[in-house]
Amino acid sequence: MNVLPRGDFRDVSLVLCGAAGQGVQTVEELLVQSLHKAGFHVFASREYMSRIRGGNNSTEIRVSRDPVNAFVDRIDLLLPLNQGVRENIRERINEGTVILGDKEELGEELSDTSGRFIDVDLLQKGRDIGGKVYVGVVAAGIVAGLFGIDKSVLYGFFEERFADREEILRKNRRAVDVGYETGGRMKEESLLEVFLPGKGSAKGTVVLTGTDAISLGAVAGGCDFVTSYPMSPATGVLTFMAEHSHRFGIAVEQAEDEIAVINLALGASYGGARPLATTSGGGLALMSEGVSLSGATELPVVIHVGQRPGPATGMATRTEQADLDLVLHMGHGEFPRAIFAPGTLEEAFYLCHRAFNLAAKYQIPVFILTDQYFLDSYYDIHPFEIGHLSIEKHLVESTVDYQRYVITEDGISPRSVPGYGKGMVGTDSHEHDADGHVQEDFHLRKAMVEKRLRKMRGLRQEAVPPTLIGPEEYENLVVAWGSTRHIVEEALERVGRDDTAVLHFAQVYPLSEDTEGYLRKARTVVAVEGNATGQLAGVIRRETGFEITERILHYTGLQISVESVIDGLRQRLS
Amino acid sequence: MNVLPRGDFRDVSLVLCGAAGQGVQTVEELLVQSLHKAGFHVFASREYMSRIRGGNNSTEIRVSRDPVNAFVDRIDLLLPLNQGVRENIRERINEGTVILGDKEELGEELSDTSGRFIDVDLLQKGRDIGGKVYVGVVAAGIVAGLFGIDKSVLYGFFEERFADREEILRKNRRAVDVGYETGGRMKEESLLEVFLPGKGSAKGTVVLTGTDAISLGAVAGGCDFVTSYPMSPATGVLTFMAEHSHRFGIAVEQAEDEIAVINLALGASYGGARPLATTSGGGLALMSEGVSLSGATELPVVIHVGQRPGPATGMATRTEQADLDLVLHMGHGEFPRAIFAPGTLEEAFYLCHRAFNLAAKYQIPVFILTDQYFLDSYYDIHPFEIGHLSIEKHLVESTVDYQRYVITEDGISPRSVPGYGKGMVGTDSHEHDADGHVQEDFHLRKAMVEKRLRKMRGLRQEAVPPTLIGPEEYENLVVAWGSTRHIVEEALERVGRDDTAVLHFAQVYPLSEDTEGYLRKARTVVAVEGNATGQLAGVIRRETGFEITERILHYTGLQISVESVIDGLRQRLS
Amino acid sequence: MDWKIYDLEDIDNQWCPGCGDFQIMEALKKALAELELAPNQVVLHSGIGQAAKMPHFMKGNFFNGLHGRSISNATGMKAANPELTVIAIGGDGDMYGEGGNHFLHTVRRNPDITNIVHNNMVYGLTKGQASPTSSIGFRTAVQTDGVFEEPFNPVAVAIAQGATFVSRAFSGYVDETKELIKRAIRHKGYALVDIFQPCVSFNKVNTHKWFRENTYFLDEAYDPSDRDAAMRKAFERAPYPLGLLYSVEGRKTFEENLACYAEDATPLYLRERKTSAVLEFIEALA
Amino acid sequence: MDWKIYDLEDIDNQWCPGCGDFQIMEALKKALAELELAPNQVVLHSGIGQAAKMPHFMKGNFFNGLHGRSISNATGMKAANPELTVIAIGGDGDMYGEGGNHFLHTVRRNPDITNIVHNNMVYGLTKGQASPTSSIGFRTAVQTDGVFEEPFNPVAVAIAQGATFVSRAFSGYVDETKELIKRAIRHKGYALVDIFQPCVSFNKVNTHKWFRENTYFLDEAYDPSDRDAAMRKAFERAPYPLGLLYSVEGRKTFEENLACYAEDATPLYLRERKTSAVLEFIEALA
Ligand SMILES: Cc1ncc(C[n+]2csc(CCOP(=O)(O)OP(=O)(O)O)c2C)c(N)n1
Ligand SMILES: Cc1ncc(C[n+]2csc(CCOP(=O)(O)OP(=O)(O)O)c2C)c(N)n1
Ligand code: SF4
Ligand code: SF4
Ligand SMILES: [Mg+2]
Ligand SMILES: [Mg+2]
Repeated sequence: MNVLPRGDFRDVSLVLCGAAGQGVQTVEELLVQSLHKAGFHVFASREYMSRIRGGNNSTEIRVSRDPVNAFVDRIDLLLPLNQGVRENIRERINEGTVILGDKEELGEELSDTSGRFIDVDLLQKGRDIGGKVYVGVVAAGIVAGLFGIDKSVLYGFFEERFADREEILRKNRRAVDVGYETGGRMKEESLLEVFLPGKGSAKGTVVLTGTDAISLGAVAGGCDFVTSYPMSPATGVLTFMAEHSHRFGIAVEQAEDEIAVINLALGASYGGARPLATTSGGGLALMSEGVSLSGATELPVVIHVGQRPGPATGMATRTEQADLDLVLHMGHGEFPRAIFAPGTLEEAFYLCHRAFNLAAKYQIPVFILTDQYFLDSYYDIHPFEIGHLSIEKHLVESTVDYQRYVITEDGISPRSVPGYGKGMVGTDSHEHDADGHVQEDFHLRKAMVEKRLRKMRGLRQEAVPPTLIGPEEYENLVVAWGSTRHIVEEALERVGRDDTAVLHFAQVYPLSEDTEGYLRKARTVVAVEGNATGQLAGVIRRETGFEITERILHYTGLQISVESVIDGLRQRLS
Repeated sequence: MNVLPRGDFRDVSLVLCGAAGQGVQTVEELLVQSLHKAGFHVFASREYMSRIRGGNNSTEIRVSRDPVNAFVDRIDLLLPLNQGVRENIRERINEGTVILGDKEELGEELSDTSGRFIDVDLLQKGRDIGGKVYVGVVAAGIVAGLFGIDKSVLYGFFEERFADREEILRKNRRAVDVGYETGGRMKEESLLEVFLPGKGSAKGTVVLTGTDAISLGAVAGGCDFVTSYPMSPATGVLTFMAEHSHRFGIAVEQAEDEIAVINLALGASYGGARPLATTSGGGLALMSEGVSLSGATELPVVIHVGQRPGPATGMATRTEQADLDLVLHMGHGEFPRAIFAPGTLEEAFYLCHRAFNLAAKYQIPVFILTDQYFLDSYYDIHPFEIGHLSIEKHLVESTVDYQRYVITEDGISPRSVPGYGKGMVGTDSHEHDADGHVQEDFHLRKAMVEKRLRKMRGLRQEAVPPTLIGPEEYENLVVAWGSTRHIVEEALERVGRDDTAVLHFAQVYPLSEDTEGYLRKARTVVAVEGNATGQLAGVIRRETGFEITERILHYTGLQISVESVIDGLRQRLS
Repeated sequence: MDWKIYDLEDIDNQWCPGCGDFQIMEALKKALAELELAPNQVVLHSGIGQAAKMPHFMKGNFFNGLHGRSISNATGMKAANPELTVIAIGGDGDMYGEGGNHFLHTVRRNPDITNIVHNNMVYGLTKGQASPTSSIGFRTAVQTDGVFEEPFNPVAVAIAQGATFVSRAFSGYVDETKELIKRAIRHKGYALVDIFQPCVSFNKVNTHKWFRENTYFLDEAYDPSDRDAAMRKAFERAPYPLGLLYSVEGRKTFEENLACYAEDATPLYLRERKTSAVLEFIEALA
Repeated sequence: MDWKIYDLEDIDNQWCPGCGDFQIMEALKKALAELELAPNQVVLHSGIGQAAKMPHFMKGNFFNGLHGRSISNATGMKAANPELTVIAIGGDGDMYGEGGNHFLHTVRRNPDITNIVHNNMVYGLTKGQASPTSSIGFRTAVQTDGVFEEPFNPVAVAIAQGATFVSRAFSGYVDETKELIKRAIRHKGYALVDIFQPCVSFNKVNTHKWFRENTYFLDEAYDPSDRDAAMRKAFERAPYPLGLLYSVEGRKTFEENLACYAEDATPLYLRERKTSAVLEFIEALA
């Protein structure tokens, strides 16, 4: 008898895989929604190939009575809907893995693995109902049955979609029923059982992706102008904003290229909008000159960067954390900026909101660094608290003698926009005087450079401190940033050491002033990064002098798993 | 009586200034060529406004019996040819400055300075000869007379230019004569005398600009393909290559934008050419994605970056050293690169040659960082020794089963080009297999990342070590890079401390392995940089952990002077 | 309105004496004044080049951005605040070289902006290299064997891309240029005014005299709504036709197509987003 | 030559079943084979997109570069080695969107390359956003209110920019497409082959059927050397003309204009630069 969860695990990790365009995504949505509606906490993460049809993609769904939000290698239940299961999945199959598959589809495909194969005639069942399209629903029905979800929840999913297509609706209901029966029989036949008793605590939570959280944060931050050129994995934010553009009154435009994206955004910013640009590595690189323009003109802009593996085209639909150095140094010349790298959905929302206010206050480019893993993963959280959030415009009405670039103590010149008041607003990409007019005055140059750079003081003071997770009195410190937060947290929990804490950076530049203190307190510091050169460690060394020699670096194109972090930590912590 | 050189100086610093388009440049060339032909060592450096006509520009010409090659604030002899002398020149006038000017042109303009004004009726003299255009030549004649240069040298200058325009030639000769007489009279009347006895050692030397040295180095390095989009101060290299394209068989093309520049270059590189791109900050920023393409495809390319102040348009014709961080981190994703920053004309030539071989060997982008000061300045040097230089192609003939990206120990895969051999050459911007075909294989991904980054080992071993100038046993070390080398050297000489040495970096990435040793040996380290944030100091700290807290940073748009370095050092060295 | 209202005090104009840029600025100032637009209702966008320095020499709100990017800035500005009059100014290198892609696609997007291009057939500010509109055979320090590229044809490309106002002027004719600019500003949608402009310092071929001798005005009978005829005119070379080559009215502008203006014409900076709306939205997800 | 020589073994073709890309690849392979070109004499350049994956599915030298930049890579390649046959392949987004400026200026430059554009009026690889050639009203997840931009007209723009070979095909007609590609490759200079290609996954409007019903072949009587006529054809929409719209011979290519080929036709990689020449040059300065 196979009973899940296995061992001392408290969750079941279910992996669906199949070819693109074969309905796997529907199965995924059906399962996640139903499991969540049934009260379970869910986490789902997708990995997919850069193609529209065929190939083989997978989704991991973790189901638990407790909150769950990190990617694991462990597969408890594998549902291969098509043949051609790829190596990255095969490698994760071990003796504990139950494979629910159809030999008719798979042939001998997974029989050479150590997993426990349960042959189910999914194809035949699908055909009996009405065709291959129902195979996935039958499979989902089996899972739902095993987890003991009320059938009506699954029915509801289809009722919403096919309200007026009776025949299709009926067949899907039938597929659910067949799946349930099959699942039931497995239990009866002592083949497989899922044992997650009692209610989960997921009631009142909402399931959101990283893309949703970033987009909602932008909306909450007053974003009213979105430009982008499609690029995985950052397109989702564009799509979200387009979908809700009427609801929130947002100007959304797909531009001809990323240079237009940033220049449209800066033009809009000059006009008083709160623009967002969303892009990935190559598109970001193309905005380099435009970011420098934001620096020179002191025009606020928020840039969301969904990282993926480079260099160049790299792996278009995969994940990596290798654009921190680029974001930190892009644009010629010297000017202030801020960079966030949220690790949780909440951070994504609140920091994205904050980014718009910060950009407006300091009149700088602010970056939000995410990655494919973060954007495409989803889990349930309590709805954001937003009563206390405000949208700070930091705009002044101009008088007749208004000057855009007045030199001030904190480096911030009161900003107006054309049409707002009696004055005029001059903005210039050259070195300029207070009116924004080009001047070749070397004292003025020096003063303006210093004025702009003085903003770093305020930015540093306002920097979001890193989050310490674990004991205040630690011997070892695990440094992470961005999307690895939950993964590192879970790894550490499992390693179970009370002498070790996690220090997670959701703001990676400028670094909060207490950074060095945290690091120096530890005997051993280990950095976990999704890149090959240790970019955050590099920034930390440049800024604080502290060298992190122990590093767990991951750059396969897939997100690092809880298990890999555990292995890495076991090797590095004495 | 005013006698030059003054005090214990061994050279005369002469500054010409006048409006753009008013013949100042002719005077400059006439003087530099004549003084050099007469056996003097000369150094000249220009600063000019971003406009075609009017305004006020200046050239400093230093004349000495010993080699001279650095910018000083000191003005011994000022020749203001037009009114409107700018503040940056006025500030440099002191009691020792002799001003040779015409009150008719200048009015009371410079009378409020502490300089010693000698009124000469240049305008009247010019008009007498044939017009305002001769004013400058008369002035040059005065200087030539004061320096005791043979008149025939000046005549020769005009004979070359106006061989077939008798009348103009005659008038210019006359202007020289008038200048000579005037100069002679000044001496007789004990108004002004220049005393630089004996012959200079400049015989056999050639006068070259930084632009010349870079361009010649490229030619020596086998450069056969040049693309660029005009941008000050990097256009000169393009112009040089265009001028000599037939002589050396070079393809030269001005592209529609900088993105085309880098992609034309990479296409040519793929085809087997040795391409050079030349640009400045904004154009460089636009090449960011293309540089990443060089990284992914492993296509060699050399990029010359003439730095100017940013951000954005900044000061188009001015100088700065603020694009090191950009060059080091531009392009998304992670890949190796090398960065040179020559400090002397010889370094410019040899390192540019080396850049082409290094790019070909490691199949990477190699950058040459110069700046407006370096490119536009000129002085005399002994012709480069080039017998020992070779052009290393690092190409192999392909066999039928040729694979472009074979994984090797040193990270370098033998490179062929299309048409060279029986095989085919595949090149790809995605993560790819040995054939260059796109593959979503996570083990391959890891292996390819590591292969590419392994090249850093070789690059580090081959890195040009920094040059130590001064005592081997130093207490204090002055760190500099790029164009400030001669300036820092001269400053230190004048400060006259035998406990202090200069460590100059002509390669700024990767840093040579002995860097840290040099730094740790010193009690005090001072960095001199032409930027506001201490970019080399940042790189050094990131790479070695060594923090340089003492910094002399200059970011006015003008090059730092010997005097500013002296002041800075006096304050910082106990 | 007196056009001197557009004068800026104490400026050090950086153009060369005799440059056609002065006349274009005069035409622009007069056009704005005659349209009774106050300087603070006007936004001048420009890139980098001699032409692009214009906003530093006359009054108005201005955003002097990067080389080649000003029409994108201008489009963004107009979308943020459609109440203002937005003009993008630059040279032939700026708009057709570095900025070529934005030119192509801004035409398609059709924001209600006026695009003034000082077409001097050379790169002025960078000292005389060929521009996209330089004639074949034009020799420079870079094009040492003479230009061999086919000259860029901005008016033909604009028409091909569906522009609704395509015109050409010569700086030497200030009054006619002014009138064309006025029409362009009044036109709803993207309006191109390509203006021949002699560069006295670097273009010794296409001089004041040359332009006078190699241009002519479209006559009264010419129908600018006939696209085929416009295209034929657009292909004419030396003598080049001057005037309004092509124009149709009625196409919706970029701004009008944006969701944010579907129900509300308020400029974006004057709006308030209610956080409660966001909350409602999130709660609806649950 | 058997066109199967262009087959690549063991490939996992990533295109969707039924996609027009397959037919274009077939046409290209056949064209190359019929021209008796060996795969190692052919260089395939491409950008990023579904179309641009072509070099991974067929034989030949290839440089699969960045989105939008392949014609610049191809131009550089051709200049480095004019002996090879150089083809640049990409989608409508690649060539006309991101790469619009290179399209504009490569036409002017006239390198001897063939530019094949899979025009499916949509962004395939990024899952169905509008492309520059999408029709007005086309709805997508981003263009939620439908496209409002005037569609990009590649053939008209190419003619306006002085292209010497401008043609249009439909992937559904493999033979005709093949013939057009052959002519394009044989043409000396830049040759555009814009190919209508149904994207079965994301473009439910411009389908196989739609293209068949909304295109026609130019007839025998059509004279492709008449530019005015070509321009009128270029403006035609639904039904769109297929075939060679415009072509003239005799213009010098980019490579032919380069100084390095003035006296020597050797590809650059086979040349040796003598350091002595550099030395002489420097010594002459003294
Ligand atoms: C990205 C970038 N590349 C190059 C330049 C240098 N640049 C400044 S103006 C200019 C061309 C000017 O020509 P045009 O636009 O025709 O204007 P004009 O000076 O002739 O009026 C160039 C190439 C720049 N500022 N930015
Ligand atoms: C600089 C950059 N921006 C965006 C992308 C993402 N991207 C890849 S393909 C593509 C568009 C594909 O459309 P098209 O060129 O028409 O080719 P198709 O897939 O339709 O054949 C985009 C936007 C990218 N790779 N690089
Ligand atoms: S360089 Fe030419 S375009 Fe520029 S101001 Fe002078 S004359 Fe006018
Ligand atoms: S997405 Fe469209 S263009 Fe791409 S392969 Fe599929 S059908 Fe073809
Ligand atoms: Mg121009
Ligand atoms: Mg497409």
